[in-house]
Amino acid sequence: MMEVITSNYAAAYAAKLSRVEVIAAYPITPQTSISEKLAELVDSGEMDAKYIKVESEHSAMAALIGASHVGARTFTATSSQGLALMHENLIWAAGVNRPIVMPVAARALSGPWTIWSDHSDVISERDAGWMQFFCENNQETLDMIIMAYKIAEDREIMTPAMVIEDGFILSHTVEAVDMPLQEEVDDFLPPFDPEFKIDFKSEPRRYAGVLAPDWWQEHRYRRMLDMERGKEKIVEVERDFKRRFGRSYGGLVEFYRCDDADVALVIAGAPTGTAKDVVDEMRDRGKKVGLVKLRSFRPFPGEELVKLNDMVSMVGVFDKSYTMGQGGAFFQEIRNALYSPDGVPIKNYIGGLGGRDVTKKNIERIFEDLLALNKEGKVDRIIDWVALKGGPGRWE
Amino acid sequence: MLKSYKDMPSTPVSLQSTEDIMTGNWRTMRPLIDEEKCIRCYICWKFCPDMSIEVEEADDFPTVNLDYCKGCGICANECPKDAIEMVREE
Amino acid sequence: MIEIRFHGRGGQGAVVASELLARAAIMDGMKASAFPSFGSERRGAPVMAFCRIDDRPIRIHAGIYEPDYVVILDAKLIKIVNVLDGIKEGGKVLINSPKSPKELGLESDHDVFTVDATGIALDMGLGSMASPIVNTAVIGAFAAICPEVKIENVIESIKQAAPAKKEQNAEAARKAYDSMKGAR
Amino acid sequence: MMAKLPLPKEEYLYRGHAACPGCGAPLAMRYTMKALGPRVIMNVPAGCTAVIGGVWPRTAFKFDMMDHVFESTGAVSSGIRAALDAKGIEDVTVLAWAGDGGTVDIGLQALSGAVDRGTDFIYVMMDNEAYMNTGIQCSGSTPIGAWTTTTPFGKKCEIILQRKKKIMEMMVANGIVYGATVNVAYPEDFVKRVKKATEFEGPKFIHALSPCAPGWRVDTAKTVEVARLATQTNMFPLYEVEWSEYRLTKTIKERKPVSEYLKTQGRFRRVSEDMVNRIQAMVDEEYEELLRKVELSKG
Repeated sequence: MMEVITSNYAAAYAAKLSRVEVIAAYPITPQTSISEKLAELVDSGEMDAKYIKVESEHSAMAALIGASHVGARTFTATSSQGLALMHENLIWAAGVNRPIVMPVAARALSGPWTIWSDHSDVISERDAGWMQFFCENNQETLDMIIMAYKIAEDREIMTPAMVIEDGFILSHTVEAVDMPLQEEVDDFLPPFDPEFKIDFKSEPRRYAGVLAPDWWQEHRYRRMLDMERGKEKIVEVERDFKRRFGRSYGGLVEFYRCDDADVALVIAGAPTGTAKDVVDEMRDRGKKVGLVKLRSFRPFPGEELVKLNDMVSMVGVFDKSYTMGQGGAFFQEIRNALYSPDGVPIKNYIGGLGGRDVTKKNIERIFEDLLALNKEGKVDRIIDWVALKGGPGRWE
Repeated sequence: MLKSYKDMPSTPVSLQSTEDIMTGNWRTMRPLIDEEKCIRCYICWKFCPDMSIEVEEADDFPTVNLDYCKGCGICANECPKDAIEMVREE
Repeated sequence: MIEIRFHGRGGQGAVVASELLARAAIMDGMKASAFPSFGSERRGAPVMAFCRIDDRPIRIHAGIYEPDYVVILDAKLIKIVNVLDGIKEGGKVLINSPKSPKELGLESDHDVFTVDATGIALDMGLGSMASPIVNTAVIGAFAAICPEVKIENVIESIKQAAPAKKEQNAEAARKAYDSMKGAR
Repeated sequence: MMAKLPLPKEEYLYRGHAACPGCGAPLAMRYTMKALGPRVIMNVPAGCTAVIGGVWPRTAFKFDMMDHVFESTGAVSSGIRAALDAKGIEDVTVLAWAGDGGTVDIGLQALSGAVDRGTDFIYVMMDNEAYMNTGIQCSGSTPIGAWTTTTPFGKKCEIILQRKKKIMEMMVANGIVYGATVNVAYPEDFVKRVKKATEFEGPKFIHALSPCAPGWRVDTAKTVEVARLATQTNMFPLYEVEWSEYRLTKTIKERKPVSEYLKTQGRFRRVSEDMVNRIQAMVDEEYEELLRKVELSKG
């Protein structure tokens, strides 16, 4: 059934379709309407879940960790400061294998105040041990949450997942979203059945107790393996999803018109669709440009991205965040992945910070910059800030 | 037997009790119960933080489980009949 | 692709208008998206909302800077914000006002239309004199000046998704549409 | 005469746990679990109990429990209860078990939230009156005059005028359905109070005084005796609160002066005679206040 809804509502409906059992929610812009919609669905009886009103995001995550140990499928949503406040419990949830799924309406981290979108909140949590999936549109938000449960709850993975929707740009935009039927989702996503849970049937256990240096490193190795297995699982689950629902998104990364491209731009989240339009228009004008949509940042698809060395002769990476003292996070990691004696030159473009619109013109300029540099065979600067007031004139 | 990371459970959960940890070797003093003085009130049992004062059956005299007794001396201090003496370990 | 920009005040329903319009287009088999000007909206403050309609999937997630249509829910905004900013050549403007475009003094190279949405809304018991709910009447009138949008779909969209008083809102859209006879 | 154990026999802690000799915490845990039995899910933040429970792959607990971060105790309990409700499991006690620092300081927000939410659980605050696990740092529950590694007295030996937070009052104001102060020196009462807590649905708060030999600077053999003195001097009176009705659960016939309590412990060594008098006056005043509440509750 086709619904005309925001990405936030898509996320709430995805939780309902996934038969989430425990929700803990705390309001924060631009995530709030997810929590409100879920409260509405629980209130009306459309959704059979326990809704915990918590006094902070830190407690929201804590409550879900507790509930998950008892074998409940759990859900919350947050943004920005809320995600930062959760930080400690995010790491805990991943460390003790709680497969919580959480949409993040990505928003800049404040100081001074901002409520607008970029990826700095989620990038700050790249080391939290969560899977991180970026969504391009509202349909993908809905589909990805349902898929994320299947991936996260796999007994071989048992790793929590963030499903990232750009704040406002997706969270508050209405689009047509094809709503799968409950029976179809039930058939796709079985109930949460972890190997270890408190059910008073197995012998009593201590969960998440002290782990000393003699086994800590092995514990971390196991968690690494959990995350690594996610790479194959994502592709496998998506294949199954496509078979049942007719939609798929390209696995860990989607290569869009890269086959005979001279240059390619790597991008994630809501600007992806805008960039696809730009690629099509430039292709119509004979410009050989391609796009790489980074869907999964964690696990990081290095093996996929390294193919770019053989596909194109120059790569740009667009980051909607900046890591102080270093550069864009996507850029740093992709440059590492592509590194080899014959690796192609790679350049970082920073933009869309704190709600700055990422326009078609911005992206077209990036491609033109890349095409011009490609002729010279090397990049001029490692990092350019796009549409920076007072920056290089070509962005005006 | 835990030898490799492969032997760890899929999620960090405990696998066994602490009972193979012999906390008795922390001890410098050990309690000696004088059954002549003991009135079997079991106050020593009640106040032992280490569950090392044991009472097998009703009416039995309490005994000390030296595998675990840490030698704190609460039992001796709380005994209303001074029936427990703390003596230095050999 | 056609791009529409709504100007209103916080609480007037510009965002809902953009969403209902997107819904109406989708009902017709078109693709559409709608979004507000992002931020913390305060009652009475000038706000914008946007809508895109196309027969191909809409992938762009960027702002609208060169709209084909500008829809103004409150004529007083003309003096406060540059409502014609970036409007395409040959673009159309719809203003909620009982006055004619000429009376409003809106000098423009564009086609300017007016509709008395406030009057219609009040007739239908939508909102109060102080804050009439004009959004549904306005999109009814919009259907009269935009060939891509059919009034039947606008009415159906309102009946499905208007937050309250669905029938009265649908009727307001119909009346506003009918009042625009000269425009078609 | 048939000799009989003064408490239920069943133990829910394994021997070999890692508490210091003479520690009050395992006593508090023994008494609590003797009252509750095995159908319990306990959640424990950072603190002594997390260490007492042993190191992986071992556990010192014979019942299901989970560890979690320091400040999340109340929230984790709410999550456990919600999951039990979602699964339709009704006869399980959710037991939150935290230290004083984890309760009155860093965990106060989540605890307040859990009480506000009406979470059906028993929260036991195991109060040893400082951050003992990290090596005796001052907490909001450290009594006035007590030495810790983070309460510098200065050259003039000035006592930091920090009064112990009245956590029970805060919890009553917050909306607990039942509260009680208990003391490991009074095990029968301890078990009775925890049992009584299970009769109420909603948030229950047990404030348990639990001595710490290294932190209080007392001999390991004397911990129970010193804890008993806390109640005998009215430093730590035993009472319960049902909704907002107060009742004394232990009446001290001959109240001892606080100096008798203070002088038993090295942590109060630097308290001057003048300060002892002030502490006595403070204790008297607070006890009077408690009696007034008890009287009002009778009305």
